[in-house]
Amino acid sequence: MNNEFVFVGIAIVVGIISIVLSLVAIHNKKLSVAIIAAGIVSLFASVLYLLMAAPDVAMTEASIGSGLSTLIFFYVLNKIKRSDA
Amino acid sequence: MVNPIYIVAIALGVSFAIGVLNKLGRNFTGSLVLAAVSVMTFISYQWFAAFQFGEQTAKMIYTAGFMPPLSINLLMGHYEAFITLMINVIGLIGGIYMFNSLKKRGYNAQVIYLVLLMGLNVMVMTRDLFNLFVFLEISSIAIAGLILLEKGTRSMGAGFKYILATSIISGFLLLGIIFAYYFTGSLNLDDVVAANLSSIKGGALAAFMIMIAIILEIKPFPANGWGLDVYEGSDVGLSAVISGASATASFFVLYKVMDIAGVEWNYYISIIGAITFVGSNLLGIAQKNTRRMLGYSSIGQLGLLMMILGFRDILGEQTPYIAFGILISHYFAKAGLFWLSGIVKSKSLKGWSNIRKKPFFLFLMGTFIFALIGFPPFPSFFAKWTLVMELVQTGNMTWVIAILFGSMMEAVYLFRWFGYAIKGENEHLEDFKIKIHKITPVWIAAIGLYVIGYFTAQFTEVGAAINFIPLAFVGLLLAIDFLPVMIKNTIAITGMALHFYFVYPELEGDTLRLIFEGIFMVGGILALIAGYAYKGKRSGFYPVAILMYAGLTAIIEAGTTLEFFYGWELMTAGSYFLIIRGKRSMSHGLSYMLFSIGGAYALLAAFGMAHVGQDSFAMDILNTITYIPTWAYGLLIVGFLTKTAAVGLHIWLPGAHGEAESDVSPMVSAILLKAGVFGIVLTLIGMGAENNQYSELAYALGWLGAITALVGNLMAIFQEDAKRLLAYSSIGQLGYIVLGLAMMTHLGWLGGFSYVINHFLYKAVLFMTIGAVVMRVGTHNMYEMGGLIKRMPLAFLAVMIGIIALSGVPPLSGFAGKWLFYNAILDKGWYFQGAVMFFSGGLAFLYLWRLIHTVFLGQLKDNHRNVKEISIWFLIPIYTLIAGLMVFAAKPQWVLQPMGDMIAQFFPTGQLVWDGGTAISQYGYWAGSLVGVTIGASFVFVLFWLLVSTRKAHKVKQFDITYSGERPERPETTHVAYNVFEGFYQAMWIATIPMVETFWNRVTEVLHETAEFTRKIYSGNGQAYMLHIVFFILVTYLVIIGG
Amino acid sequence: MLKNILVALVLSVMAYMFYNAYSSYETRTELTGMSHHFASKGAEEVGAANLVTSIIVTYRGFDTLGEVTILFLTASIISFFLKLKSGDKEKIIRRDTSELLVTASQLLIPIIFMFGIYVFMNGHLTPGGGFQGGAIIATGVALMIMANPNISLNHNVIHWVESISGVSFVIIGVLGIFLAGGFLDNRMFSLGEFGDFFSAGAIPIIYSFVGLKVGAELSNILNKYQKSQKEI
Amino acid sequence: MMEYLELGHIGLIIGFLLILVGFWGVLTQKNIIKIIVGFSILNTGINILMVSLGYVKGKTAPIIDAAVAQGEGHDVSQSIVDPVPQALVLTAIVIGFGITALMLAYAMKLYNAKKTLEINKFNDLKW
Repeated sequence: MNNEFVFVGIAIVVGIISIVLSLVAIHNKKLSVAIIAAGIVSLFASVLYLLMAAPDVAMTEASIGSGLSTLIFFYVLNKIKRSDA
Repeated sequence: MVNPIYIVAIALGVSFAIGVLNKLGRNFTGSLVLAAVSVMTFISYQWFAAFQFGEQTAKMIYTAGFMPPLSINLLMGHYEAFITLMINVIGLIGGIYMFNSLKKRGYNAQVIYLVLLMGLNVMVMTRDLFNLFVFLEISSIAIAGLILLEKGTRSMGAGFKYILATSIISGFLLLGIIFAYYFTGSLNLDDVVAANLSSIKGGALAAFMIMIAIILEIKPFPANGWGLDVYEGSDVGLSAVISGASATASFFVLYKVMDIAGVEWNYYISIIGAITFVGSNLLGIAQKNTRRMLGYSSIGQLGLLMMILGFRDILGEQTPYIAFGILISHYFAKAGLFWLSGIVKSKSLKGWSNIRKKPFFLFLMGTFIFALIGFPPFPSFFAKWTLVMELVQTGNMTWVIAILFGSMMEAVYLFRWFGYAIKGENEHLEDFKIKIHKITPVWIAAIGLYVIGYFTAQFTEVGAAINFIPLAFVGLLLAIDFLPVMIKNTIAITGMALHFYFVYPELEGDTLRLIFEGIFMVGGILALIAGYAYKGKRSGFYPVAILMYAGLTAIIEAGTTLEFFYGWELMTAGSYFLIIRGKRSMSHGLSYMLFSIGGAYALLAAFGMAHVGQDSFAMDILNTITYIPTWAYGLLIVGFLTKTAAVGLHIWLPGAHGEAESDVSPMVSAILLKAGVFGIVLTLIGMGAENNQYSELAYALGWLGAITALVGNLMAIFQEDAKRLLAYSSIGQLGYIVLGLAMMTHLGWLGGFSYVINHFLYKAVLFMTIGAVVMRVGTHNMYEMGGLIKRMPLAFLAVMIGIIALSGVPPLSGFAGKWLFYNAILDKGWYFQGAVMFFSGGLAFLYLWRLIHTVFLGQLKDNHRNVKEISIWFLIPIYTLIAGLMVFAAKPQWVLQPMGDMIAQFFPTGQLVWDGGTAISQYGYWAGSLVGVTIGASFVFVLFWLLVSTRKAHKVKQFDITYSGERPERPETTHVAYNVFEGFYQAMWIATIPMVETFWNRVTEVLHETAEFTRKIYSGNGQAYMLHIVFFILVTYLVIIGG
Repeated sequence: MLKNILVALVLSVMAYMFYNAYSSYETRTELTGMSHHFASKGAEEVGAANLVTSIIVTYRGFDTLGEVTILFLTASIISFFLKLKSGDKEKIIRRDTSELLVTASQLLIPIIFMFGIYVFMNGHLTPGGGFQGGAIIATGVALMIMANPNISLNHNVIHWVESISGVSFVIIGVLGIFLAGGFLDNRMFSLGEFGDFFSAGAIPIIYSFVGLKVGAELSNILNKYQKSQKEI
Repeated sequence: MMEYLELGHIGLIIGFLLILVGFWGVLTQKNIIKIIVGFSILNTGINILMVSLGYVKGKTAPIIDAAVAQGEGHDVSQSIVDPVPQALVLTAIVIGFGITALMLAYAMKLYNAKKTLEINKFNDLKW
């Protein structure tokens, strides 16, 4: 029971942070910041999954959702920046 | 039976294996992909055949060996087999078509194509919601990839917008699915249906999200900009697959899923479908890009299908039949058109004039367009018929109006496009290469339409009664189109004669039908004889002429309203093609087509109303209409009046008849217009003939006839073009007929009928003669002719007799009609109408004399000094018809007596009494031969006196004119006939304001402007398209679920 | 700005819709429907300790096939989309790769690969499986590329792995029809002792193929992106 | 009030809010990369939502180990959360990744073509 309350507390904090970060991701002018923010949102989501007893999902989200996605985002960003130069 | 799971296994096995096998070359991988699709096609065909011809029952395939809902199951039922067959067939044919464009982009593109088809197959078969989502994504992604087959920013932009839109849609779908799972504890479609989501709190929302996502996949108006861009921007082969396979699959998914949402959704789906159908087709009008226009049309057709799906409770057992007819027509026709557009290459509508020298292309294009509009013998014709019948039956007139309006709009832009293709102004003809692998699929689609059309007809009892032999004859003529005129003409005439020979016994005793059949068949043969005058191949003439006659005879022989409507549409199609053969007749052809289609839809609706409460389609249900009968009869009359060119609906006629070829004008004027008359006769009989209960309708019709007579004759006076003069004169003459019939008395009908025969005889004579003269002198303008009596005396004589008959002076038969008419008017007491008639009869003289005076008398023009007498092939039918006129004049009782007996069936009172050759009415008597002799004698006397008195007159030579020392710049203006009615014009100019034309032009403009304005919402911005989607979803949400 | 207000309006309607959805939600206290069956019978029927795995690989294996296909599709599309135009030369990226990164990668990559393989081979027992393992392998590949941007990954290897694992996946699926209850049924082999490495029938084999295929596909995608960097 | 302070409800709220934020980004941002970021947030929101709907109060992960099994005869269904949504989310994540990768490839090529990422510049096809 106690455990549950701790979980709820963490979930609320994580939730608030990720919503704030998602707003940052949408509104920050710098694309790199936006991409990183979105990556962190995804990472926090995987924390939520862990709290909600979904370790498989958490692993997938962490590796694919926040890992590989962000990597590709940066490839593209890099490419665009470079062709600007 | 091969387990359908192998469709997936084979497609994926091959796709995955190609990753390694691609070393063997792109031709190999391409062939491998096609082979895989062939196997998939075979599997679905095998199931389809088992369902269709065997006793197979639906088979459930369980994956993983567990029962649903634990595992995913696929269903292979009758519909699934059919839809997957459709997908795979188009995948196979389209794969052949796209072989090179796929090859160019490498084995990856080939694999994506295969996976796309696999995804669509599974979408159709799966019974699991989440599985549906996964395979929907597969097909969306595959399409997003294949869009890139076409290089360039345009297609890339289209692809990106497509991904954005589908991502939003699939997001909603996923939300809906997970909530459905939350509420029902299952992902299996059947479980979710059984759980009745809409009864659970919050479940309705889940159902809403699933439904709206699936509906959005069908690209409803207006949230469909992304879909249109894809149709426009992608490779045409892909557009064909999207329209034929992907849209079909989405439609089936909607059918499958809609059970979860409860019955009230039927209504919403119909509304969304109706908005889509009408909206897309309206916007199609303003479209100048071929592919985008086809996209609008595709989306519109899917809207219609959605409507049908929504009506499924109303339509009951007929639903599959109707949906099948529309779906299969759209499937073949649209794919065919897309494929064609890939061969022709031109993106703008006008550029299609490229194909005008290629008859087979025109044939293919025509086939597809007529199939889309719903002409016979295509499946869509039977489907639309059944749809309207059922909807009217159940009191859904509003929906019928929406459907017919949308179809009308579709006809507008498709036929305009077809017009550009046949006779575009665009002179720079870019030639294009025809590759065998690209044209074969188009042919398969066209032939498929004909074959399936035939079987669709056989499927219903009423459709099976249709006689397809005349149509087969048309096909034969099409196949031998390469032969010279001589042979084809003989075959055509023989065919018609044989037909008449076989039909005659059936019609014996039915004088009414015999009269019209006689006009159609005998007149048709006579008009065809003139065809021998043409040299060369006269490509495309015979199939369409016979098509028209096939339609005409089908109308007469029709035992059911369906057969009648079938004949009516064939006749419309045939006459349209005949009319547009003329040199400058394209725009008139278009307006003819549109008025005809409008009229046909009025008939369709009326036939639907007649069917209400009467469990039959026999023609005699028209006699006992009980459902809003005034409207039904009114619609029938309006429908038929489009063909008789009553004032207001006449604007197509002068141009169409005037510009048609020399032997076509008599066909479309003397013969074709009678089809409308026949229809009106049937309607009036239906209204109760002597016991007419709709006197207000008949009264209105009478006035309409009188005004038409006036306007037609008035306008004829202003014409300088000999053929247009005759055309306007026809309008006037048809006005007489309508007025006579509308009187609803024995004498009125007798007058009307004698006009029917007379008009046929003399208008055929006049049109043929003038047409033949025009062929010789090369102009339509009367003031450019003159003195032709010396070169072509026989033609002169024919015209002379023709106008005597037309103007109704004794001794010829025209007088009989007039005499009967005035008797009838006195009898009926319609004095005002009578006065109008009398006045317009006088007007007729004002223009008729010009045919003689301007054309044949006066000075021969220099360039006509060597013209020959008109062709013998024209003279034969002309003088045969004149012989008919003479017989009618001498022995009117031969015709009028049996006619009177026939009319007496409907109007027993007030008959004419015959005393030998003398007709006696209460106002006097008329003895045809006596009048003839008297008048003939006085004529001879006058002629003799003239000859004697002008003995000393000297002949005026060509240049024996005083110019007062000046040479006029335009010598023809000195001709006495030039602008002869200047004074008359100044008095009557008000009548020449084309009010009717202005009205219709304004209608067109308003539609066009609406379309032009509305389509601006498709701003091309992907974000705006997403906003449209979200907007669509939320508005629908507020409407359906509300607060 | 006007557009933003419009969007805000639209989204408030959407928020209202979501509120309605939310208000119909009640905390779940027990498993119902099919999930109840999975929980109580799943271990016995399929023999995998990780129920998510048994659902993904067996019960809803058909979805997983589709999922693998989606990755395959994206990889295919990207590889013909981002293909260098013929005539374009690849440019050599001149960047000093840090000594540290190179050494670390040499050390790490084998470990990462091993870990990835471990994850998907134990998917039926512990959290993780084909997708996670595949992703981990792809991360290793990414590291490899990063350490040496000019490395040319051996396409053939990736393609062979991808192709063979894909085809095997399908073949095993078909075998399920003949040897067991249906397409992708894992019970074509004995379920073995519950909790053992060699248990749960074909699940470890299928998941391994999935892992290899996913790893190859993801690496393929990454590789294409990396190559596109070199486009002039 | 207290009954709403529970992981399922919180997850649901976070999910819905992220979806709304994602939509906001997708519908208002002009930069294509930002739009794609919006989509990935949207997807994350949907995934969180799905997992929340599968959550059963106070239960453990759906992996049958010693702690869950608690010996023979124990009904496992009493002690674990719903595994089905988790399986679905797994699929959804992978699909989402595929779509993101595809969108980004498009973004890159679109940028190459017009040297801009403004979405309203790509309206060659319209009306």
